[in-house]
Formats: sequence, structure tokens, C-alpha cells
Amino acid sequence: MNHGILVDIAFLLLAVLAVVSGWRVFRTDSMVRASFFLLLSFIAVGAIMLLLAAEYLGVAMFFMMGVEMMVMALFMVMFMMNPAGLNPMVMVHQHRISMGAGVTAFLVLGLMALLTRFPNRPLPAGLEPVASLGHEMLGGSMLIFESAAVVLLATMIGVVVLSSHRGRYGAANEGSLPPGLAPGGDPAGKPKEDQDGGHEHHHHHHH
Amino acid sequence: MVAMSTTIITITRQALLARKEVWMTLVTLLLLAAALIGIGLYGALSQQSFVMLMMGLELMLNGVMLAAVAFWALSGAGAPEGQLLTIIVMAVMAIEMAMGFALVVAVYRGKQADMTEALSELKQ
Amino acid sequence: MILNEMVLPIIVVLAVLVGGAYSVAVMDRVIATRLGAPRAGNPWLSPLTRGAWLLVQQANVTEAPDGRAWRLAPALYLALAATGLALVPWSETLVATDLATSVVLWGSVEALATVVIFLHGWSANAPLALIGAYRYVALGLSYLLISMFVLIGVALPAESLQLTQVVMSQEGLWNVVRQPLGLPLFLVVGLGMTFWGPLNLADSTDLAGGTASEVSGPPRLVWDVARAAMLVAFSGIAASAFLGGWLGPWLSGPLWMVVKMLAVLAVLLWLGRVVPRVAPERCVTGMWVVLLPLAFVDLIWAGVAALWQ
Amino acid sequence: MELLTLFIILLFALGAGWLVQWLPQRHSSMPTYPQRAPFLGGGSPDTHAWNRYHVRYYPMTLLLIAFEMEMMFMYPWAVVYVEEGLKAVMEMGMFLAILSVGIVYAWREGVFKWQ
Repeated sequence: MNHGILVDIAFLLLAVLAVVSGWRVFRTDSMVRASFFLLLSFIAVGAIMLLLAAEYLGVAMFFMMGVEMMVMALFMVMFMMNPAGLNPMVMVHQHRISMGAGVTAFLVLGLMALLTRFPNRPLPAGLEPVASLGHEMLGGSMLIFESAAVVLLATMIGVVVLSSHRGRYGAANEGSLPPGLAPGGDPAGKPKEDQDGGHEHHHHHHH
Repeated sequence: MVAMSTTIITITRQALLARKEVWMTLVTLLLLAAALIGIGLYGALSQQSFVMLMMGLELMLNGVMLAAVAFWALSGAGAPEGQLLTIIVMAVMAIEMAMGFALVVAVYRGKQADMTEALSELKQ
Repeated sequence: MILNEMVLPIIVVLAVLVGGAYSVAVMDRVIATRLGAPRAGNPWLSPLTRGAWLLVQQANVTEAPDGRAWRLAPALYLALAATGLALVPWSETLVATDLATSVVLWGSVEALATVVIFLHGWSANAPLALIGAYRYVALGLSYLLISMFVLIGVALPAESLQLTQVVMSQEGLWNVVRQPLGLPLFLVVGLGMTFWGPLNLADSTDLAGGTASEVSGPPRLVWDVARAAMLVAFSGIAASAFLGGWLGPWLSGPLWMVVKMLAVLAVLLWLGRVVPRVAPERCVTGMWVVLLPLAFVDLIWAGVAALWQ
Repeated sequence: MELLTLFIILLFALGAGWLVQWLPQRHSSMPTYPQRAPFLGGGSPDTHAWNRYHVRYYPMTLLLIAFEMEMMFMYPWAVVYVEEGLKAVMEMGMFLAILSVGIVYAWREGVFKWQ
């Protein structure tokens, strides 16, 4: 059996899958479908990483991106007009400029990839990717690793502060209005009176 | 067109004889990464909605991660920093997403809007 | 060489996938009868009759569903179960996919299962199915962390993320003794990710079947089979991570695996019949506030035990 | 090699799952439109289900995304844990301690309560 050619075939198929599903993200009507197309693109890239012997990173792509895209889909449902795709829609502005920018970026980066001579230093035999990563993390890059913890903690606190609707000072959505059913119309489904009480606290305004 | 297909056939034949990968090389991997970054850039610039804009960013980071792993595997002789870089990009992605969505929630509460254009008054 | 390394494991995995799903159905019925449920036909035959009935039943359609995704979701769930089973080592050599990171791959099976279950409920375009899907996302994401902590605890003494190495590290003492908190926590995860018994909140009866409420006919058959197969795959992982996998006296390795998997399945199905269902909103709080700290404790315990040796 | 095996198994499972759904239904007719109305315990829904929907537990999901990153660091750590010994204990202990502060804070703010 010829190993190399199988890897090649797999790589070409996965590359096509990654690009096509990445493109479909911006060309589908349903927002939930868009986030799952993005997930598909990530999975294809993760599989390519597996082919490149990055066993840990490839597999990690699957689970990190699985969770992230799931959450992305939830937020799509919460914030988008059209989570379903029952009616077609175009939600783009500056279409031409963006298209040009995308193509330019591809051409510039692609030319750089084609014209630069990179050193050809493949993985040494007997390298254990996961163990080497672990040693690096605990040894040389210890500071990066620990500061990642601090940054993540800051993110967690920021997320809670910004998004928690309950909080210690009463419901955070006090005073906010749901959008009207018609443009400029009355807010839809607005509770008639405050169920929670807690009038003494004011909603935070953004400046 | 003909010349291109003959080149492709020649390369593939050489691959069959040499028994190693010819298509999965650093250059093709970087081209793929460039394509993903290009599509992501298009998405990030063209989408009106904040959430879709984030998807464009994520797609760009997807390409960056692929390029990092490709360098690690084919040009970096397996230096662990290459892998660490990928993990850092993933962390950046997670943080960007978490903070981004939290901001969307907060702004939505105040303004009932999730379009980037509707947010332009924030600049003032 | 190809025969031993590829064909044999593939046949084993596919046979266990089908046979395991069938035995889950049989065992569930036997356990239900033992616990006093009215006896519904021959336990050996009734799963087959139900399967045949579903196969010829008309498949339901809702108004404007996401048709492709709706049909794809059960097949994908089955494929995830097959992936999980492919990671299970039957002996030192008989294992389909012996990745260096198979523990992480199982974690991603759990993460992707959340996506697939959500897709199943979402694509029907029906309110109750959708509520089941949203519910599962909250719970599935919460189980994920517990499962990962527990599995990292298993990886510590093995010094590897490879499932075969994890089994071999249990030569002297099984992990179920060495890390007593691990298996109970992992069983909770198993019930959760197959939404079985007390943690059946995605397809529960209070939602008239949840994500599967609009599904009938062959798609329903595939969905049910896939759920049972996922339970089998989970029991395979649990048996290799905590019960010493193929290790054991007298019997040969694969036979030990079968025995241990059946034991895990029996416990899971019994729990599913005995424990009452929990309320979903309490479930999330419980996962984060009670079980996640317990998983922390399990990890510390595993770490101390691994250094002590 | 292992990846090829996994791919074949995946293909078999996916194909079987799809064929079992497709083959018996090839020639059967679709249910009529009145039958297709979603089940709602006897009531008829006013809108389609794919509406905007307020997912009540979303702060938890955002927190999870940040907290889950720590898994990325923990897996490689687990592999070298015994080798590195006490150093690994200290560094991961610090890492986890920092992150648990976030979890405790979120718990105090009521993120894990649904509704």
C-alpha cells in the first residue's frame, strides 16, 4: 500500500472541504447553518493537522471548535433576525471592497508562500508532540502559560460582569426594551409591570 | 490549461514513484491557509451583523492556526513553540468570542441593536 | 498485516456497534421486567419487532424542516458512537484507532455529540424538539468539563493520553480503586451524553419526546440505535479507563472487555430505571457547583496517587 | 494507518445510518400538510419554531468557553506530570487556582442558575 498518495488524496479532499464550507458560511441563509459550516471548516483543518502528525492539536481543534461553534449557534439564534433560513437574505455592506480585500489578501499571502524559500526541516523521528509541548509549557514557556491563566480569569470576570442578567444588584435587563414588532412600533412582549420589584437600582447605561 | 494538467500529472507520477506526499507540502498548506484568511477577511469586512463579523475573524484565525502547524511540522523541525503558538491563537479565539458575545449582550441590552452600522454612534 | 491491523478491527467495531445496541435493548427490557414493569413480549424478540416496525413505518415530516440536517443528525450520532468504539482497545494489539491522543478524541466525540443532538432537535422546526435541543446544549456543555477532568485524572498515572497506555498503567491496581471518585462521576457523564434515564432531559416525556418528538419511521430507528450504540461506546471507554480494560486472569483480553462492558451497561441501565429524573435547571447548577468541584477533588486525588507510587 | 481505519469505520457508520433512512422511504409519499403541523400538546403554534429565542443560560456558555481553554493546557501537562513531579504540581496548582477564582466569582453572581 502506498502511504503517501493516500495522505495526498485526503489532504486535497479536506482542503476543498475547508475552503468550500468556509465560503458557505457567508453564503447561507440560515445563521445556525452558517455556524455549523464554520465548524465543518474547522474540522477539516483539524483533520489536516492530524495528517501533519500534530496529533494533539488536530484533535483539540475538534473539541474546542465543537463547543465554540455550538455557543456561536446559540448566539445566532438569540441575536439574528433570521436564524432559520426560511426566507433568503443578504446582510452585506461594502460588498465589492470586501471581496477585493479578500482576494488581495489571498494573492499577497499566496505569492509570499510561493516565492519565499522556507527551510525544509521536517519533524525529527521519534518526536513526541504532546510530551514536548508539556515540557515546553512547564519549562521555557512557563510565564506564557501562567499569564494565560490570568488573561482567562480576566475574561471570565469580564464575561460575567457584562452578560450576567442577574447580578447582585437585581436584574440587569431592568429598563431595557425589547425591539418593536414593526419598525418604530411598540416594544414586543414587554412586561406590563415590574415583576421583580427592585426599583431602587438603575440600569447601567453605556456611554 | 494543457500545460497545467500535464504538470499535475507529472508531479503525481513522481509522487507515486517516490512514495511520498507531493501535494501536502508547505507551499500548498500555506496557500490553503491564505485562502481561508482571504475568505475570512471578506466575511469580516462585508458582514453587517456583529456575530457574523466574528465568524469572519474566526475563519481568519483558522487559517493562521493551519499555517502555524504547517510551519511546525515541515519547517520548524518540531520545535514546541510552534504548537504553543497554535494554542495561544486558540486562546485568543476563545477570549475574542467570549468577550465579543458578552459585549453584544451588554450593548443589546442598552440599544436593542446588533448591527455594526447601528453602533456607529458609539464612536461619538 | 492489513488483515490484522485493519480488517479485523473494523469488523470487530461494526459487530459491536450492532450487537451492542441490540444487547442494550434486551438488557433494558430484562431489567425493566425485573423491577416490576409489565412484561411486554419476549425481551429477545421485541427489540427486533420494534425495529422492523419502525423500518416500514412512514417517516414523519414537519412544515419546512431543514431536511438534510434532519436526516444527517441520526447518522452523524451513529458515526460518533462508531468513532468512540474505534478507540476502545480489545487487547494490546486489537484496537482500531490507537491514536496517541485517543482520550482527547473521546472528549471531542462528547463535544461534537452536543452539536449533533442540537442539530437533531433544531432541524425539525418544531417547538418541543427545539426546547429539548436547547436543554441538551446547557447540560452537554456542563458534562464536558467533568468528563475531561476525570479522564485527565486517568491519564496522570499512565503518563500518556493513549487509551492502551491507560489500560496498561492499571496492571497492578485498577483505576476504580486508585481513583474512587472517577468512575461514579464518569457514569453521570455517560448517562448525560446519551440522555438516558435520570438525565434524559433532551428526549424526555415532558417534552413529548424532545428532540425526537417529530421523528418516526426509519430516522427514529437510526436515532434509537445510535443512542444505544453511544451507550455501548461509552461503556467501552469507561471499562478501559477505570476497570482495567482487557487485563484480567483466566479469560482472554477481548472476552474480559465484553464482560466489563456488559457490567458497566447493566449498572447504567439499572440506574436509568431506578433513579428519578432531575429537573434540568437544577441539573446545570448541580453540575457546576457540586460535580465540578468533585471532579477537581478527583484530579487532586489522582495526582497525589500518581506521585506517591 | 489508524486514521484510515477510523475513516473507514466512520464511512460505514455514516453510510449505514443514511441508507437505513433513505432506502425504505424512496417510494413512499410524504405526509399531507395538515399532518405536518408540529406537535404542541393539542395547541397549534402561531409561528415557526426557528424564532429568536432567549437562551437563558448564555452567561454559563460564555464562561465555559473561557474556562475550557484550560483543558488545552491540561492535556499536555498530564502527559509530563509524573516526569516533572513537584514542579508540575506547583505550576498547574497555580493555574487552576487562578481559574477557580473565576468559577467561584461566577457562582456568586448566579451564573449557574437557570432562568
